[in-house]
Amino acid sequence: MTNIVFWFFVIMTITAALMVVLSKNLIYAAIALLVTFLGVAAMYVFLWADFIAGTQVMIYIGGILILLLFGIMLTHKITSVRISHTNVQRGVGALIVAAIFVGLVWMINFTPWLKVTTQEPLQTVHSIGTLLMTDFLLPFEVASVLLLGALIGAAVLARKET
Amino acid sequence: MTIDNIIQWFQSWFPVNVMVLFITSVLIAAVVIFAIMAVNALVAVYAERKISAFMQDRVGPMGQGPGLHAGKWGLLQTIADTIKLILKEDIIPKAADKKLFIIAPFIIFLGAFIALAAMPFGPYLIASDMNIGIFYILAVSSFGVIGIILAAWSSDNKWSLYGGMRSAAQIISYEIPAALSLVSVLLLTSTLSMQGIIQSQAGTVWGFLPNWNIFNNPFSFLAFFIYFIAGVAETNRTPFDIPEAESELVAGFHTEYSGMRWAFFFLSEYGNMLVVCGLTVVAFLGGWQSPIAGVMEGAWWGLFWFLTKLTATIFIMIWFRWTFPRLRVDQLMNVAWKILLPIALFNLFGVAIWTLLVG
Amino acid sequence: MGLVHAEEMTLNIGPQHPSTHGVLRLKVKTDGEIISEITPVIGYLHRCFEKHCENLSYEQVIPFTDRCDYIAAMNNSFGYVLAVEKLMDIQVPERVEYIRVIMAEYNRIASHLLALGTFGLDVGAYTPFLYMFRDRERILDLFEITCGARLLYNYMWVGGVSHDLPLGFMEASYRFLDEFEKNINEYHNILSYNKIFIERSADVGIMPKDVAIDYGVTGPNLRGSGVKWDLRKDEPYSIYNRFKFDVPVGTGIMGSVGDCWDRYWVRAEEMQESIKIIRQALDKIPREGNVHEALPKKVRPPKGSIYFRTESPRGDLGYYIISDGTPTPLRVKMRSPAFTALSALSEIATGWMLSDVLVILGSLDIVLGEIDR
Amino acid sequence: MIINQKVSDILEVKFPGVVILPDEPHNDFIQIHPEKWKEIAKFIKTDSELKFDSCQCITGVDLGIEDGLEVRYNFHSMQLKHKIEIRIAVERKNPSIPSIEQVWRGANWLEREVYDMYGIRFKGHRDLRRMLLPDDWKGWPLRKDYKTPNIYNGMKIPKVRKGWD
Repeated sequence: MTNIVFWFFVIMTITAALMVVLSKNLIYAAIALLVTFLGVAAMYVFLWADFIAGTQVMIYIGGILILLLFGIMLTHKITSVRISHTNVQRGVGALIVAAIFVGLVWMINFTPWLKVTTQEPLQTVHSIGTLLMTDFLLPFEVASVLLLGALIGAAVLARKET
Repeated sequence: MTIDNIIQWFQSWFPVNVMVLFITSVLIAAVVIFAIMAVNALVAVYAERKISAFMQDRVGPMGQGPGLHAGKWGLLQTIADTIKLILKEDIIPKAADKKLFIIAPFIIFLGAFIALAAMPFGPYLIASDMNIGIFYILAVSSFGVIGIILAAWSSDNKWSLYGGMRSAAQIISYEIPAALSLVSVLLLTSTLSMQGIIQSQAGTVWGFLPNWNIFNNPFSFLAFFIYFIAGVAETNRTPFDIPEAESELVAGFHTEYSGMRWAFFFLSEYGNMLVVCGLTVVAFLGGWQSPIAGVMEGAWWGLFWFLTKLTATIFIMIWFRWTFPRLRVDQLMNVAWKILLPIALFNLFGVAIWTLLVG
Repeated sequence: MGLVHAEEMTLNIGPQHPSTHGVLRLKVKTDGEIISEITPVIGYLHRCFEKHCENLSYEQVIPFTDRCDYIAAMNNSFGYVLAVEKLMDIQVPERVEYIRVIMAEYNRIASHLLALGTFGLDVGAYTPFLYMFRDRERILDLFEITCGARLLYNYMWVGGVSHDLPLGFMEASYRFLDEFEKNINEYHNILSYNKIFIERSADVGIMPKDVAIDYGVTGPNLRGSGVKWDLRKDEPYSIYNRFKFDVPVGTGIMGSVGDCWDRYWVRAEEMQESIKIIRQALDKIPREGNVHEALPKKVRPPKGSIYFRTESPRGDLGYYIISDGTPTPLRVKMRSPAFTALSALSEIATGWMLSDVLVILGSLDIVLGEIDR
Repeated sequence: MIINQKVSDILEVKFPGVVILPDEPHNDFIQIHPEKWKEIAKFIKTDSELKFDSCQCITGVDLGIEDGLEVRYNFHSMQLKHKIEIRIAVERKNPSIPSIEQVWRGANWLEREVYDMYGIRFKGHRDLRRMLLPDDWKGWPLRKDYKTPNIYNGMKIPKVRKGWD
C-alpha cells in the first residue's frame, strides 16, 4: 500500500517540477511549484519527518510561494500583457543540467547511506527541539543571525529614499 | 474516531485489502468533515442573519411557512440561498484566466477543509491526531491565501487585484502574531498534538477556575486575545475585511465570481471561521474539557462542550462584524506589526519565564 | 534603488460603485493604494432641470425641485417657494411659517441621518446605518401622515403648504423627539466614539478654512472647517430669527479642524439643534389658521430677478430666478451646495489612500441628483 | 443696498469707466464691462473693505433672442458678511469673458457649467470642458435659440409631448 502512495507522490512531484520548468506561463509555473512543494512535503512524511513536512508547507507554500506570486503579479501589467517566459541558450543549459545530473547520480551511488531499519519515532518535535538547543546550537544561532541580517537588509532596501 | 480507528473497526468486520480500507476510511472522514463544514455554514449563515438583525433592530428572515417562503422564522433561508446559488448562472469573464479562475475557489476551500482533519471535535472525534497537529493546521491554512491571490489575479479585474494584494499582505502579516501566541501555549503544553494540548488542560487552577490555558497565567491570558484578533484578521472578517471591503473594492477578490464558485468562497470563509475558532478553543479554552472539572465529562459531553465553546467564539466573531467599522490597510498593518507582534514577542518571553519559575 | 518606477494605474470608481452615493464617476490615478489624481466626472444623472423650468409655470417647478435633492426635498422646495414669494412679495400666514420650519427641520434631521449612516457604511460600519434608518423612518412616517408622500412631497406651495398638520401630529412629534434625543447618544456610542471610526475619519481629508471658502463650500462641510456660517442665523429667512439655537462648528476634538470626523460631528450636533428648533416651533405654533389663505390666484411674479439663499442640509442652496412677467420663469438656476462640495474633493482627497478617498467623499455628503440636476 | 453703492464707488475710483451706470436707478446689482474683469475680481477678493472671499454662484442668462447673453456672479464675504451681485453682458456671437477660475477655485466648475449650457468661453480657464452634458454634445441647450436635435449619436430623440401641455 505504502508503495503505491509513495510512487504516486514521486510521479506527482516530478511531473509538477517538469511543469515548473517547461510552462511558459509564470503563474502556471508557480502553481506547479505549489504541487512540487506538496510532493516534497509528502516525501518528508514518508521519512517520518512530519515536523519537517509541516515546516516545508508553512515556509515554502505559506511564505515563499506567496511572495513569488505577489512579485509576479506586481511586476507586470495585469491587463494587456500575458505573463510568460521563454528559454534562451538551451545548449549551454542542457550541458550544465547534464553535468549536474551526472554529479547527483555519482553522489547518490557513492554515498555510504545509513541503512538501518528503525521504528517510527513517537515525538519528533521533542528531539528536534532538544538537538537544536544542545548539539546544534551554534549552527542554529548562526542561521538566525543570517536571517536577521537578511531581514534588516530587506527593510533597508524596501524603505523609500526620502 | 481517527482514521486508524475506522480502519481497525473495518478490519474486524471485513478482512479485505488494507488499501481499500484506507481509502474508504479517508473518504468517510472527508465526507464527515465536508458535512461539518456545510452544516456549519448553514447554521452560521442563519445565525449571522438573525444576530445581525437583532443587533440592528430588525427581525431578519421571517418566512411564514414552508413551501413559498423560507420556513418559520426564516429557518429555511440558508437552504433557499444555497439552492439559489447552485442554480445561478456561472459567469466566467472573457478576459479571465479560465483554468485558474475555476480552480481558485477550490484551493481556498481546500485550505479550510484539510485543516479540519486535525480538529478534535471530542475526546475521540478527530480525523487524524497527528504529532504536529497544531503546526499542521497553521501550515495548511496558508492554502487559503494562495487561492485568494489566484482568484484575484485570474479575474483580470482591478478591484480583484487590489483585494488579492491586500489579502496576501494581511494574512501573511497576521500569521506571525497568531503563530507566536500559539507558541506561548505550546510552551505550557509541551506538545504539538491537538489532543495532547487539550488533555494538558484538564483539572483546575487556583481551586476554582478550569485549568485552561487562558487562565493558566497572565501571559497566556494576553495571548488568547492576540490570537483571537489575529485569527479574525486571518478570516478576512470585519474589522479586518479590507480584502473584500464592499464600500471600497466592490467585493474584492471575488468581484467576478458568481453562483456556485462564489458559494465556495462563502463556504470557505465560514470554514476558516471554524478553523480559527476551533484552534482558539483548543489552544486556550480547553477544547472539549468541561468547565467544571469532573462534571459532565465523557465522549458525548466532550463533543457538547467543544461545540458550545465553538459557537460562543463564532458568535463573538459575528458580533465584531456587526459592531465595528473597517480599518484602513496601513492601519491594519500597523496593528499587526507595531502592536500585536511586539506584544506577542514579549508575551512569549513572559510565558517562558513563567514556565521556568512557576512550573 | 530608485531605478524601479512604480507604474500608475487608472481606476474608474463608478459610475456603478457601492459608495459613490449615486451615479458618480471618479477617474483616479493610483500608485498602489495612494491616489495621486482624482477627476470627478458628473452628469450621469442630468435631467435638464433648468431647461425644464423654462417651459413650466412657477408652481410646476416645485416637484422638480423636490427631485433635485431627493434626500431633503422639503428644504429644496422651501428655498424655491421662498424665492418666488419674495419676488411676488407675498406674506404667508403665521401657521404656515411654523409648519414650514418644522418640516424643513425634520427633513434636515432625516437628511443628516442618512448622511451619517452612509458615512458609517463607507467606513465599513453597517449597524449604525440601520439604527439611523430606524429613526429616519419615523420622520418619513410623520411626513406621510401630513402629505401622503414619503420621499418627494410637493408640500411647500407658493403662498402656503399643501396640507394642514393632521390630527395627532403634535403628539407624535413630541413622542418622536423625546425618543430620538436619547437615540443620538446611541449613535455616539456605536459610531462617533468608536476607536476604529475615529482612526479612520479623524485627521483624514482635512479641509482648511480658506480652501473651503475659496471653493464656495457651505453648510456642514464649511462649519466642519470651523467657519461659523449658517444662513438661518446670519441671514435669517422665514421665521428663523425667532428661535434659539446654536451653530455647531468643527473644533478638531479628535484630530484637526476640518477633518472628516469634524464634518460628521457637525451634522450630529446639528440634529440636536434641529430638535431644539422643532420643539420651540411646536410650542409656539398658532393652533388655528388656514394654510391656504395666502395662495395667490395666479403665480405671475412681476418683472425682475432674485438670488435667494436658504440653508439646506447640504449648505447654501441658492435659487436664481428671473421673471419676465409671464407665467413661466425666464430662468431658474439652482446653486447646489453639493456641487461646490464635490468640486473641492480633488483638492482635499488627493494623496490619500483609496479607502480614505471614499471616506472623504462620504463625509462631504453629496447627492448626485442635486449635483447633476 | 449700501454695499452695492460702495463697491460701485470703489471700483469707479480704482478702475474708471468699468462700471456701467444704470439707466434707471436700481440697487440690486452692479453691471460692469468684461474687459478688466479678472483684475477687478482679484481686487474685490483681496481689498480689505470688500473681501469677497466666496464665489457663491455663477449664472448664465439668455435674456431673449434679441437681447444678449449675460453672466451673473453672486459673491459673498464670509469675513465681512456682505454679498453682491455682478452682471456682465456679452454678445451672442462668439461670447467670451475673462475667467476668474484662478481667483476663486470654486468658480472652476461653475464656469464650466455656464460654458456647457450657454457656450460662453471663459478666457484663461485651464480646463474648459463640458460639465453636465456628454463631451460630444452639440449646441448650447439653455440658449433661447437652441433647437433640440433629432438625432444624437445615431439614436433618434423622441419628442412625444402627449399628455403635457
